[in-house]
Amino acid sequence: MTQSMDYVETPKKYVSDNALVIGGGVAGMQAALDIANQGYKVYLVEKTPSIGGRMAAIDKTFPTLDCSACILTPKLSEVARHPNIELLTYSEVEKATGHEGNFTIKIRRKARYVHEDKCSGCGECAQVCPVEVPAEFEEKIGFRKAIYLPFPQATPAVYTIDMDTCINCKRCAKTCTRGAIDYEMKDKVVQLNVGAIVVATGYKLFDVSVYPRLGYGRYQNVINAMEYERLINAAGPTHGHLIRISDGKTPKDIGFIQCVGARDVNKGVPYCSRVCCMYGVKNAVMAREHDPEAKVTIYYADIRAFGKGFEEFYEMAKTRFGVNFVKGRVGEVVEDSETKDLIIEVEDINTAQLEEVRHDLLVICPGLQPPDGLETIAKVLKLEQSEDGYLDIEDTFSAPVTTTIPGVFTCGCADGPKDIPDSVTAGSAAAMRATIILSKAGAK
Amino acid sequence: MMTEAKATIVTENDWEPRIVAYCCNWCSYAGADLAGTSRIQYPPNARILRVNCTGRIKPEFILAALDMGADGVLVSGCHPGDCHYTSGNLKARARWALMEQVIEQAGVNPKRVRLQWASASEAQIFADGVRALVEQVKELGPIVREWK
Amino acid sequence: MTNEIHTPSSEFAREVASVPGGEAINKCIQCGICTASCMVARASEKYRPRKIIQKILIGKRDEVLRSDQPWFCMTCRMCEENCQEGVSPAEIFHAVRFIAAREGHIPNVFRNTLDTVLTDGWLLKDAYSDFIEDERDDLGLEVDLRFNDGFVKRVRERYFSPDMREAEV
Amino acid sequence: MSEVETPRIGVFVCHCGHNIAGVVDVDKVAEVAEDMPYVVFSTHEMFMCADSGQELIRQKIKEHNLNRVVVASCSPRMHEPTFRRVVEEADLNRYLFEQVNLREHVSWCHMRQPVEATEKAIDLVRMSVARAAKLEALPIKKVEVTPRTLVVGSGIAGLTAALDIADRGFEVVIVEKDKVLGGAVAKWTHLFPSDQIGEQVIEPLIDRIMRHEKIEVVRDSKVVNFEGYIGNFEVTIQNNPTGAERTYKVGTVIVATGFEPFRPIGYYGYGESPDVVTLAELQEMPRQYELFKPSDGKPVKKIAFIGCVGSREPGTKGHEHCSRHCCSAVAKAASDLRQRCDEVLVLYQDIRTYGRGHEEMHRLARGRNVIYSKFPPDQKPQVTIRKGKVRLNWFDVLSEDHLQFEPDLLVLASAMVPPSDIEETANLFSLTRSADGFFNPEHIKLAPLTTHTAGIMIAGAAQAAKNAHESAIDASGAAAKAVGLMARGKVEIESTVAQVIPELCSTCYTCVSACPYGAISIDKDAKPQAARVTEAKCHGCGTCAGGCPSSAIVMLHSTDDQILAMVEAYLCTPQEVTGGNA
Amino acid sequence: MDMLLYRGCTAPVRLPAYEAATIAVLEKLGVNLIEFKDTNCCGAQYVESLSRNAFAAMSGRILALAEKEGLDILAICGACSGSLKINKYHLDNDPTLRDEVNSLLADEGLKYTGKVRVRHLLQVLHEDIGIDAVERAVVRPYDGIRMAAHYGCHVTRPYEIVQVDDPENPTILDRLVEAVGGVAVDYAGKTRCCGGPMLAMDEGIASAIGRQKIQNIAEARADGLVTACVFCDIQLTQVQFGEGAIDKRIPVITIPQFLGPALGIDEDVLGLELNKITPSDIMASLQEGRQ
Repeated sequence: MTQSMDYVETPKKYVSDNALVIGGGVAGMQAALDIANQGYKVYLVEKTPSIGGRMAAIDKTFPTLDCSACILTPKLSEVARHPNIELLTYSEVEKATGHEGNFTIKIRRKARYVHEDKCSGCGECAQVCPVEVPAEFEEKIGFRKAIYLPFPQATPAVYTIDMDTCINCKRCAKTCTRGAIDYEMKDKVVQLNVGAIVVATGYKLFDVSVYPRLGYGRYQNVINAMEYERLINAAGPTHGHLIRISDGKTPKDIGFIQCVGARDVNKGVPYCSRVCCMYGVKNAVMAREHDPEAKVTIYYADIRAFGKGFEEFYEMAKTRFGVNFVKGRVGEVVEDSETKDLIIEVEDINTAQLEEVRHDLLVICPGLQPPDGLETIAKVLKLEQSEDGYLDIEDTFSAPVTTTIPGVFTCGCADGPKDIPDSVTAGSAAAMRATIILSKAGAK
Repeated sequence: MMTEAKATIVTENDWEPRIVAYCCNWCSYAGADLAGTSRIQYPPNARILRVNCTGRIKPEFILAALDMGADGVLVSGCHPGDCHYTSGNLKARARWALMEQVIEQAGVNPKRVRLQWASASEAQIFADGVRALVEQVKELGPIVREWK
Repeated sequence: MTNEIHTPSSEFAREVASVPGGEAINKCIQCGICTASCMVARASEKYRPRKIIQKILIGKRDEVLRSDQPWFCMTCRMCEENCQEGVSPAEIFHAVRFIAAREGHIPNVFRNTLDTVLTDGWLLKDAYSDFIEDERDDLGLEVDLRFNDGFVKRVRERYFSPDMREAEV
Repeated sequence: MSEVETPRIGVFVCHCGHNIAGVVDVDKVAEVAEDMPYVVFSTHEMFMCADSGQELIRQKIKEHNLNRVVVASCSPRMHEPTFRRVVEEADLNRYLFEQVNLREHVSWCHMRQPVEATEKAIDLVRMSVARAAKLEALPIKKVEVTPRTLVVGSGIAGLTAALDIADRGFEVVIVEKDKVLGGAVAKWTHLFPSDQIGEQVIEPLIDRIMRHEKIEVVRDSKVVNFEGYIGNFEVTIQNNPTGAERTYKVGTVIVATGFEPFRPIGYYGYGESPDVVTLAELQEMPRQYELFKPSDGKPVKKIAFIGCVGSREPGTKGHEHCSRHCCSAVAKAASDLRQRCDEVLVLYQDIRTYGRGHEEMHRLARGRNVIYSKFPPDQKPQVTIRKGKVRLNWFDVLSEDHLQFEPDLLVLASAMVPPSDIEETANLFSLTRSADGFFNPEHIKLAPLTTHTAGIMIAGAAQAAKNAHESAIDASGAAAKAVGLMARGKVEIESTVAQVIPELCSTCYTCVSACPYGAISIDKDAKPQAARVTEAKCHGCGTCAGGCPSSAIVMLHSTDDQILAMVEAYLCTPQEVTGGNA
Repeated sequence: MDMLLYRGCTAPVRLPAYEAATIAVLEKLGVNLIEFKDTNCCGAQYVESLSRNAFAAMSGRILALAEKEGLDILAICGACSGSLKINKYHLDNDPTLRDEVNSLLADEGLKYTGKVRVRHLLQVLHEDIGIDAVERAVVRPYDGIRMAAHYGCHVTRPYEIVQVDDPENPTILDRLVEAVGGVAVDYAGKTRCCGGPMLAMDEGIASAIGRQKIQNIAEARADGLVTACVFCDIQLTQVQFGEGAIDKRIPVITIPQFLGPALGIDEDVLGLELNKITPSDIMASLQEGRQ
């Protein structure tokens, strides 16, 4: 291989041509696929029992209203079946040493109490499990068993026992004809040698209960956008029937509140979260689609419909779907204690009128934040984080997916909020930069 | 090609036009997909057949459909100049004029067939096209009355 | 809304920013959360804190200083608590009031009350009746309130014009 | 048919959660399908695409010895590859799979007509079953991929993609129509969010490009001919001044042709006064401390920006989109210039400083006393030019005041629009375009960098309005796609090409002239003479077959027989079985 | 613990019972309040709006007096505690302002150096005494009387300066209510202003704001309303009289008046009979001795 002067190599520096991808959301999956498609081995580490990330829980995607699970599922199976990808789900990176071209990684494989190679995903175990707990995947609106598959398309389709809630009745073990269940299973630590690392740890939704004025956590009919996604999802806890938590009634007048936990210097989230406007518009459109009679209003500061097809979608939401847009941030939400309706205060900036509006359901559209585990991973990998908690990148233009440590790349929301296409693109980009390093190992 | 129409003749009141719609894969079929994802509602009378390009559509396909009892035929493709295969739709357009004459000679009102251009992003145009043809055909009545 | 055509200028905003309390004026992004949090705005159609701030930002100095609007703020600071950009309309209106006061635009009620306070040293000297004295006595409270009225005279001398027509910031 | 066997068709109807089953009576569809010709098995399932659904198909193929599979679910544009793979895993040729679109074409567009929707669904299944019975297995063809990529355009996207591919060890040919490399970014002075000027960003890239042994730079030239198929493209590049042509073989292509700043003739006095410029023109003004008026060279003391010029205009084709970069770019330029001017104004509709570091730019501008004023979308600012002076009149929504301003320089944040020759580029590479005029990606969510033409990628502003940072990420991503194909060495291609039945050919040349790819010629050596298809050149459009008067051309997987079988199944099935009309 | 009681202008004249109840309750809980002589108005609102220096001087003198005594200040009025805290904040952080004020104070031999703390009654109850201690001191708990809490804007905002409770979701009053056997009632617009500061500019608006508050409290079916600010107490009482007032009045009671009886303090000492809307129903909910 011929290289320019910049690339004089120290012998033995580039030892491994395997890659590690941390995070099995859509960005991490894409990065893994694009590295694996070049013929390199990829370890894809995901801390939850299944890959798929946030996208798996979303109902529809903007701006085309494609059903999220439908477009994600092929990717899930592509990743799972790829000969060059080894899935390490329910696992976390514990230690990392080394440098670009030669990292040594220790990974804790948390005990699932179900042997991955024996479980066929038939689900008989969950049927007999007597324990029901609120399901994380359903935003705790729905329930799961103590032995569970997080969602129907979970990949790998392997059950996991949640030992915190398991009552050790052993019914599942008795039912499992394949003998896959093992209560004695212990965490395992595996060691890997990789040449490049891609961090794709995603995001967490801002906890909007820190805005008491908006009533989330206090009023039942104030829900967040992720809960809404599950409520309108056919595979969700209500089989896609949008209802009010307080009384199970179908809401007829829904308000969406934007810019909560985003663009707020007082709550440590000064940046714009990029996706909330559009997912808000999308959810509003879906509300009208679920019930064309329903009145739907979005309260916003600026509608940031900046991506491909976004402005057109925003326009369509106004004109064809009849979503009502009010420019103005909501000052206060108050519950009518009788009806459990919500009354909001907002100034319509376009008319300078202060309006008191009654809704029977309010959906708060929270901004994104770095996920809880990012700090740990940053520490393990010695990556720098910005004040806002996201990973720092080396250069905006020449190294937009490179972290401050050579050989470690970032994509998806690890270095800032992104929508799906931008996450996927960054995943491919991180893969590209990672494989440049991996290819040097081939040079020997 | 001209097989006898096997369709049962139905009474005036129940009658709903039956439309065969040939759509190219790259523009109009995608446009119809977008109409779906955008939840644009249009009459359910058309049955879409996917072909790679409108250039693939033989005049016989249209004649056969009418012959077998279709009340209308829609051909929908990429805008001229935008063909995924560069120029297939231009051939389709060139054949169209001739085709209309043939249909007329066979005693069928050429208003029963419609050629339209709808790109992958023009879901509304696609849906409007279906609606327009359905309404047109409803005015003309069932095809069995005119086919010679 | 006025039909007069105004030429926007940042001068007034800079002036407000130079007065203590007014520094954050430029942080306002006009989201309207202040108006939506304001009890006065709910009770009165004419009071829109967001709009006043925009008028400051585009430099409508005279209109703002001559109006009674900046004096409507109760300084309950609900807006300040809710503002996502770190703006305190209450503080800004104080800064505006200082400037207005300096130029003699002071609502009478403020001027009169100020006069009382700076004469008696406290607000309710005239209202302190024998009847209330008895009440206090019954409650075992000190009857002689012993407010100091000397200091306020020096305050008045130093910071206000003799006729209270204007205040020095 | 290559193999004569009785069709044994399995029909699988998908609920897609509530998406289909909420409107269409899937139970009934599956039940009716059971009685259709050659159907030996029919069922319905929550998610056919899920692992469990896929397993069901594989299992039933084995169990019922199925040799044709019909899945009635979503658009084949979405899941055809998935299900083709599934049937292949059960040892069934992928071309023996047929998909019915019950979601996009039925449940989602007839949501309030469940009865009619169910009837339509049944018809569509019947049609596909009829077609399935006539499907034939086709060979799976693999071709080598030439390990070289053509990069079209040398803006930040093109340069970045070229470097990545070359650094990875593959050859690149980069073609640029201009004399100089670097595109728009090279000329721009107010980049964001990092405080760099374009030159500083682009120069090091060009430097590396020029020294890279794997990269061949072809400047002042354009692609004049492009043919072939994934892995095996042949591209002819013509030098602009000399007209000399050269042909390259490449395996993959990255189209990074960028954008053009919209020249807003007729907007806000643009073209009437030299002191009305676009944001792009401002960006290209020499970077020096003082800014001078283009009209008389006097220092600029007052500037106004107007946002959304030629963007966000619903109903105006090609201008409906948001140009994405302008709000942040304006904030950056405004805050930079504020320090050199007395007054800077930004007139806007919405402020879309969406990215990390962008909102901060907006705050910085405001913090420097840039005045932001919102105008109503239906009442745009008025510009009058009198005696060379630019005067702006508008209504400020926020203060409800009528405002007037006489800027020394009026900057229009004009739209990012596709380059004027994009249609030519689209035709050359068989790319489709979306409503914004830019190229359409293969899938807007999950495949934003690939196109419907296998082997051709898009990056940067060729796909949609984007800023430099986003374009650079796109470029690396597109490079990964190209490298993925080249690293594998071989790729599968579609077998759906045209075939001539020589006995029926009358050598009328209709097909020869119809073929857009020159894939058909008359084989003069054959006896009798007959048309012949060069399969490698055939893209499978079927225009030849559509025109052949003798039905001598068979379009594989789209035969006359297969198509007419569908028509017949729809129209010639007795009504009582369909349960009514349409 | 000794503290100076800064009673302000309004409490001694308009709400002396609050003053008396505070002294009695705090005494019971181990805080000795000392008469604060020779003070002046803190300058709230009127001076505040007209001159920052004058405002700082007026509050600054009070702070300097306390510093001379070597004791912290207890303020029972929201406006006073707000003024004193805001000016303390400015004087502590702005040396120029401090020099300016001190130059004026020098005539009296006073000097403010930043050594004094200003405490609102709620802080003393919550931090210095502790809600647990209040609960332990209860001898006659209430039997689930439903009380709504009104905190007072200047008591809790701006948090960066006043440092009392969570301004968006304050709980101290509610916890105090619960500590003595009451039920804290949540109601719409809990953190909203009482409207009091508006009285000067526009009485109509002020009353509308206050009445809205009372209405919200009525809708939450509260038996009474506890306050921690002189102005709020007076305003929320006043709006229940006159035109436009609601039919059934809700007793308004200051927090020490509410705590007092439960701690075994005689009702006469707490001045309950002076309350304009009689809190007799509230008192009726008191249970017999606990032990």
